[in-house]
Amino acid sequence: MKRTFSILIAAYSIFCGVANAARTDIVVGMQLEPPNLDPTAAAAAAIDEVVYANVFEGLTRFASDGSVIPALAKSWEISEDGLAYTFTLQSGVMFHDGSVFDANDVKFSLDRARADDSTNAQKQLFAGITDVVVVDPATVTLTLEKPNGALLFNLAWGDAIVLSPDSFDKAKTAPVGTGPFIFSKWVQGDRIELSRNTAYWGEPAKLDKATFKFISEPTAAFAALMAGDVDAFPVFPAPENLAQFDADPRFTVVVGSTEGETILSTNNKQPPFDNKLVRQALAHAIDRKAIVDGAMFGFGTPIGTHFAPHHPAYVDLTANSSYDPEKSRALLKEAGFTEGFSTTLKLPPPSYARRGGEIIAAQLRAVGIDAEISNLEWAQWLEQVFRGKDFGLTIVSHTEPMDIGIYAKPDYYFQYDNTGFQALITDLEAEADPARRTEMMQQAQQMISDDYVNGYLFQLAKTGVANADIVGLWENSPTQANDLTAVHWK
Amino acid sequence: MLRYILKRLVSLAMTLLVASIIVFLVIEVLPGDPASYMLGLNAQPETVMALREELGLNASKPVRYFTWISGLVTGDFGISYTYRTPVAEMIADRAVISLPLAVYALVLSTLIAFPAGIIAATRRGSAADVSIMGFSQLGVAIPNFWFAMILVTVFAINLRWFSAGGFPGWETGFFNGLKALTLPAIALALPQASILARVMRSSLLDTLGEDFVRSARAKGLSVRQTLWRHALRNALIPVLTIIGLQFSFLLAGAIIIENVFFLPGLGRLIFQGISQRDLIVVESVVMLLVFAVVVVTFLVDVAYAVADPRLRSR
Amino acid sequence: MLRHRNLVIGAVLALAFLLAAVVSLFWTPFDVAEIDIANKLKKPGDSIYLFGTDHFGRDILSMIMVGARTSIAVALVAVGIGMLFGVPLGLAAASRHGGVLDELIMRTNDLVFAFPALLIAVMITAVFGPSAINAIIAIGIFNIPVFARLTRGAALSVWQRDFILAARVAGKTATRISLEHILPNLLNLLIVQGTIQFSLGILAEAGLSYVGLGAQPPTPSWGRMLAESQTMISFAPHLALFPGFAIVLTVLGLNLFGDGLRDYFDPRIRRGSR
Amino acid sequence: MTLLHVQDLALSINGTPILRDIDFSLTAGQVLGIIGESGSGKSLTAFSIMRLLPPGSLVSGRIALDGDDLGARTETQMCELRGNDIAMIFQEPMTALNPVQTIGDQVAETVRIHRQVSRAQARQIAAATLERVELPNDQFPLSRYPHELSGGQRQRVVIAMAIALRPRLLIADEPTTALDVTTQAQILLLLKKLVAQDGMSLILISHDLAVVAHTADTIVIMRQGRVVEAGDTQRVLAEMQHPYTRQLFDASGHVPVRSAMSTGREVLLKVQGVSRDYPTPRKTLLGKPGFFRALERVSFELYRGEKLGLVGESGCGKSTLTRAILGLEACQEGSISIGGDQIAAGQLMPRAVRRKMQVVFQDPYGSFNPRHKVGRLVAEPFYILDQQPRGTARRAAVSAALESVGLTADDASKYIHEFSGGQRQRIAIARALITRPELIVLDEAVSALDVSIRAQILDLLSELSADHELSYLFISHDLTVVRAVTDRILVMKDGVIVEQGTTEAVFQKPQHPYTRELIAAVPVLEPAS
Repeated sequence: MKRTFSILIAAYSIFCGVANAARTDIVVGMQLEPPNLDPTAAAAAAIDEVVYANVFEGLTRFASDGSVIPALAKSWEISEDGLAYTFTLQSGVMFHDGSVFDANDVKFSLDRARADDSTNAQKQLFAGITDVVVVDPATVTLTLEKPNGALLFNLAWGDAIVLSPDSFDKAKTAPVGTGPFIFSKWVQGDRIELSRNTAYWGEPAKLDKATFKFISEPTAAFAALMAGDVDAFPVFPAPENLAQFDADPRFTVVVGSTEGETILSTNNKQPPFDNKLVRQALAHAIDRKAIVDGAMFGFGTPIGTHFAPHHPAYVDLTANSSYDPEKSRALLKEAGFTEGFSTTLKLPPPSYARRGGEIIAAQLRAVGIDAEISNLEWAQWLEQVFRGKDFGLTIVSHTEPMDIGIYAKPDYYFQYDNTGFQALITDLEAEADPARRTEMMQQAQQMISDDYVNGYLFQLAKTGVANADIVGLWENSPTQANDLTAVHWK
Repeated sequence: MLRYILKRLVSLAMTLLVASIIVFLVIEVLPGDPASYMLGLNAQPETVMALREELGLNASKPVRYFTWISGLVTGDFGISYTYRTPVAEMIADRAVISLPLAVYALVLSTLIAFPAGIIAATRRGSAADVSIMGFSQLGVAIPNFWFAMILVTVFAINLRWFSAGGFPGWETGFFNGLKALTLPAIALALPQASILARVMRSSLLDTLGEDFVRSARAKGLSVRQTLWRHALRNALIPVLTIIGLQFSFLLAGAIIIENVFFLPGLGRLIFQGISQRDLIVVESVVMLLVFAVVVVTFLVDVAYAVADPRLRSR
Repeated sequence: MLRHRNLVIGAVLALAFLLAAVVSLFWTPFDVAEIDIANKLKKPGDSIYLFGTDHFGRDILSMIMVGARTSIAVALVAVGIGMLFGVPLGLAAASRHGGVLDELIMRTNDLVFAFPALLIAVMITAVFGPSAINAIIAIGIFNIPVFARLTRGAALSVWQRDFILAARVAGKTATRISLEHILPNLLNLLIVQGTIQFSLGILAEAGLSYVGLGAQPPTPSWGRMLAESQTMISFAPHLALFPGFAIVLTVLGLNLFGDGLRDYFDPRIRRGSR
Repeated sequence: MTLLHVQDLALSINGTPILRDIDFSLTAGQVLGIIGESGSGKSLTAFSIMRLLPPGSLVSGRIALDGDDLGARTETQMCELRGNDIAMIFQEPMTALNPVQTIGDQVAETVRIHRQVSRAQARQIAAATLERVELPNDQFPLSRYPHELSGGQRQRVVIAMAIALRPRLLIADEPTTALDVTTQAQILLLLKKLVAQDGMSLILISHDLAVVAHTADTIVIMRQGRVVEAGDTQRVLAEMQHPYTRQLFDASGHVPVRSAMSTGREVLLKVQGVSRDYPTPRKTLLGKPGFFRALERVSFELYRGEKLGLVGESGCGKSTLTRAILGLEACQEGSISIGGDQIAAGQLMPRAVRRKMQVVFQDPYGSFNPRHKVGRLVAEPFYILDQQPRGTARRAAVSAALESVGLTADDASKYIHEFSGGQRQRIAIARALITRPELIVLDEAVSALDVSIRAQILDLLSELSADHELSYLFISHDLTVVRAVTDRILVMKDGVIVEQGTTEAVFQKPQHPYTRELIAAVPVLEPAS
């Protein structure tokens, strides 16, 4: 054994990873395999990570910095009352099967997503839309029941991409889109292959071939990168290995931001958490630094509210729930829990939850709260926690962009019911003026922070590893996507 | 002989039937719902219902059991909930990895175990015997997933002789495929070989103690001749059973190894299926594995009868 | 003499871990529940941590000790379940040899054997959620047919002996004979098989908790320690080595002990002629 | 001239001496008998000649075949010798053949390893040899497997393997011990014939003086690894210089002193038209299972105080009858009544009736639970009583029983493995006596014992019958013994009682041909003139 590992050390020094230059293909590693490839039919982030902006496009899209930019819609006009959006579409766009893209496809897609029997995972995005009118092949108008400042943003989601009525039913297994890459092959359980769309309407992709390889085990992922089986792992699952990659000249480690607010969700309706004092005690019992260091090996930005730090409207409220066990115990005493109490801590699979959970359980134990850990699969988590609301505490990262609105849903799994906040969000949705919006958002952040709705831990970092010779990969992930359009080798 | 086979076939069918019911029931009570899993956090209830309807999850249990089982019999395994592709195809894709892996591992373990066992038995008490038995003890004691971890670290990450895992597909050439399966096969084979070697040894020792071996010697056969002509064939009979058991074990027991080497095999398929609540896939694969086990056991019994004339008259 | 060496080495190894487990009930070098990020990933030997610390700064040695407790407890109870149900079933089957009961029991055994063990374990835990208890049940279930089959086989051969006839002439019932005459003659066999199953149980527990289906945190378990260390094996091998060796040595010890016992119980006299 | 010459042969295994200064020689074409009780080292002498000894054996002395010193030969050279010049056959025909090879192949193998002949030729020789051992090819084709043959037939195959190459010396180690009397006679006849035909020499090893006395020209008597007496058969039997020889001789033909033949006519056991069927496996998958009739309307009576013998060869239904009488299995037809209580067909025997009988089994090793102490073993039958004696009463009874069979009270606290075969059989008898039964069934009770031990047990039995006024049902395949101890006998064949009558009458003028055959087959040992 000992010898084995001296071999190991020796082997490190003799690493010489010079990949041959000017390659025109790439193998991108992903931890989860998409269940299918239709972003309009399932929530799995893995779907968007493969097809968003590569195979499928919508009217608008997210840029790498998170801003919303035109995609299939060249431009748009908004009526004064903010109830009508008229989109002018790109011309000369063709689906991969050669059929021509026009306004009817847009109408078809949006109507399909809004329909009663729709199986769109983000149906609420289209909630306000009353009608979709085809003005002419290159023009389409959306009418809303009330003004919605977030419409363009909503349309940028993967769930809003445009499908053709002739090929939408193939989307799950052999997607046909308008993007710069054409789906070519799916070896289930192993990989998906894309090839360049030579007839792309916009700036064509630089790579001929892109392969997404699915590696669920972090160790395997590490091994695969080290062995050169994979060129890039945009979301590398094991932060503990990043130091090694950083030290290794063959790789660059890209640490960016995500939309994932990682929080200690608290069941606000379940005693004792219906008591604000208890929630506040909870907040002060948590040492964010320990969690970020212990669970994420230092990657991740502490947050004090449910909002992305890189967002202009973000306010740093971490001080509001600073680590202070003494205060926490005092609060518990005040709330009448001198002996502390015990509760459940239900953890989904990701390592941020599993590791963070162990650390938090230990920290809570220190102030007298005994949190019994149970590790769940996603399916069980959805059943028990998300749907059944049968939990005291849980840890989960909310990766949807700009999702502070969930706090306005009293029946959302953490069951925060504050009419004041709900009103604020309603206004926010209606408000179009950027300055006012920012103000309202900050107000909202303050509100949930002061109510200690949940324990706010940290913003999930996007820890990517890639071969040093690759350029053009997204640094941040405003949405879950691996846009390969601009990617190429040095 | 024929009667015997027929009898075994009948009980085989019974086992499968009961097994299918158990599998169905167990899997049906799994908490969690494929539809809501697929639609995620922001899905609205009516959306979930719509999907359940689409997937045919709203039918009553008996109905679903019979559609499933009748499908199995006719070779139609149904459509995967999450992948929306025919389960049969998925299984086929995975089987072309799991099956060769199992066979590969079995071949390896046999190649190691037979000579080892024979040497140990014939040189009973010698240094060779002691060390072989010692190693086999070790082999049995090492958890194969741990062994796998070490294999990866040494041969894939450091020496870079093998790729760390994954499967390029047979279409990239037989040897690429074989190479990708080598480390996993070794990890699987080690404990199996150890067990097999031990069985081989003890079984051979028993046979060598039999009277007919003595009569063979009295005929003028040398020790070696006696071993090859008389002892071995008799000793193999119990060894057969173990090999049979091991094959079915390797087919299903590879689950963990497949994860370590991220091989898209049946084991991974089951884990995925369970975590995604792709019940129909899980049901079918489990059934398939049970089927494999039962059939192998049956074949072993038949092989018995072939190897041992005393059973033929049954 | 080889056989006695096995017995001794095995006993020593097994006892060592048993001892560690027992001691851990009262004392461990450090508190395994306490997380100390500042001291994470210490290498063996540096500072006060003999085996080093894990990614949460917990003392590996302490975790190994408590882990031993987990493994041994799970395996032991599982074997207990197997014997508790398996042996009576086997005895019953043998006493009604060829009868309906016999047939029923054996068929059920075949049925259980037909299921890949790990799968059932995975499903059981998927249904009831992962926990040490469910791991025990999962492993226990598969011990039942093992013991049932073994007991039946051995019991049948004892039933052939003349002293059973004598007992029957004395008008004793099958049940009574099974308990008075059959069982005592199976004890050695059962003890030996027991130790073997025990070691298998430890391997199984390790496997289950490796895939996250065993004892839940913060309770340390060898399998999970391996799983958690996996991503760090390249820069902190000790995380994977110590639990790994713990498993290997325990299992090795039990197997050697089992074999030793077997040889000890039956010195193979019936060799060569006659 | 002498073919084999053994000079002060000595053997030790792992240091413990087994054989010491063994000397004998064998003239070509003659038969040498080696006689001895178990543990006398007669088999190991044979194995020393073959040099097929267990590991750890150390041989000294000289073994010469035709003047050529076998000791000088290498293992390979010995291999050339075995099966070619010296061949050997063994006691246990059931296990002496490879179960997965046809008899043809196994006989042919002898030829093929020693002669450069084609497979076909080898098979021809094999066929011929099987004919010579009286296994005609039309009935026993080469393609038969051992399990398809009876014990006697298998022994013939073993012989065929041995003589295929017409060796100069054949060693037969207890070749007939495991066989029935009639078969034994045939096999012995065959061996004699072969010796005559091929001018082959034969070493016949046996525990049975009678068997050897009839066949051997010269005999060697062994005891505890030494030769006690050797020489021309007639002379040795006439002079009996060594006391052990005489002891052996007496024991073989031993007739225990008998209480006068009981005259009471009170029927103790009455068996009436008892039949017993066993189902045989179905021929077709769903066809009716067939039946094998093990007992065919068996009827007889046993009078109080009588010693009744039941003789017959293996498979004749003896043990089935025993089980029926003991009430272990109900019979399908007829009835059994003991001391007046009748048990009809299909009925289970009530404890009250069982109580009146006890049994002693053949195997002194298998008939005791090795995990119990003798005291508990002997007391086991008490279970059948309504109120079993407890505490001191129980212990007293056990001691009494043990003493009555010539053991001591404190043997009760020992385990069974501490006793010899003879002692165990005594314990078995003690166990049978302890409930003071009216009838004792002796199922081959002395068959597994050496002659001298057997003699003692027989004496014990007759003493006991005198003291406790017991009735015996004495079941055995050994006519000599039955003749020695019983008043009346029943002769059984294929589940039918073919003849019954007073022992003397039956032996003097047997009526049924089978009885004659049986009696003729018994090798009798009349003092040499």
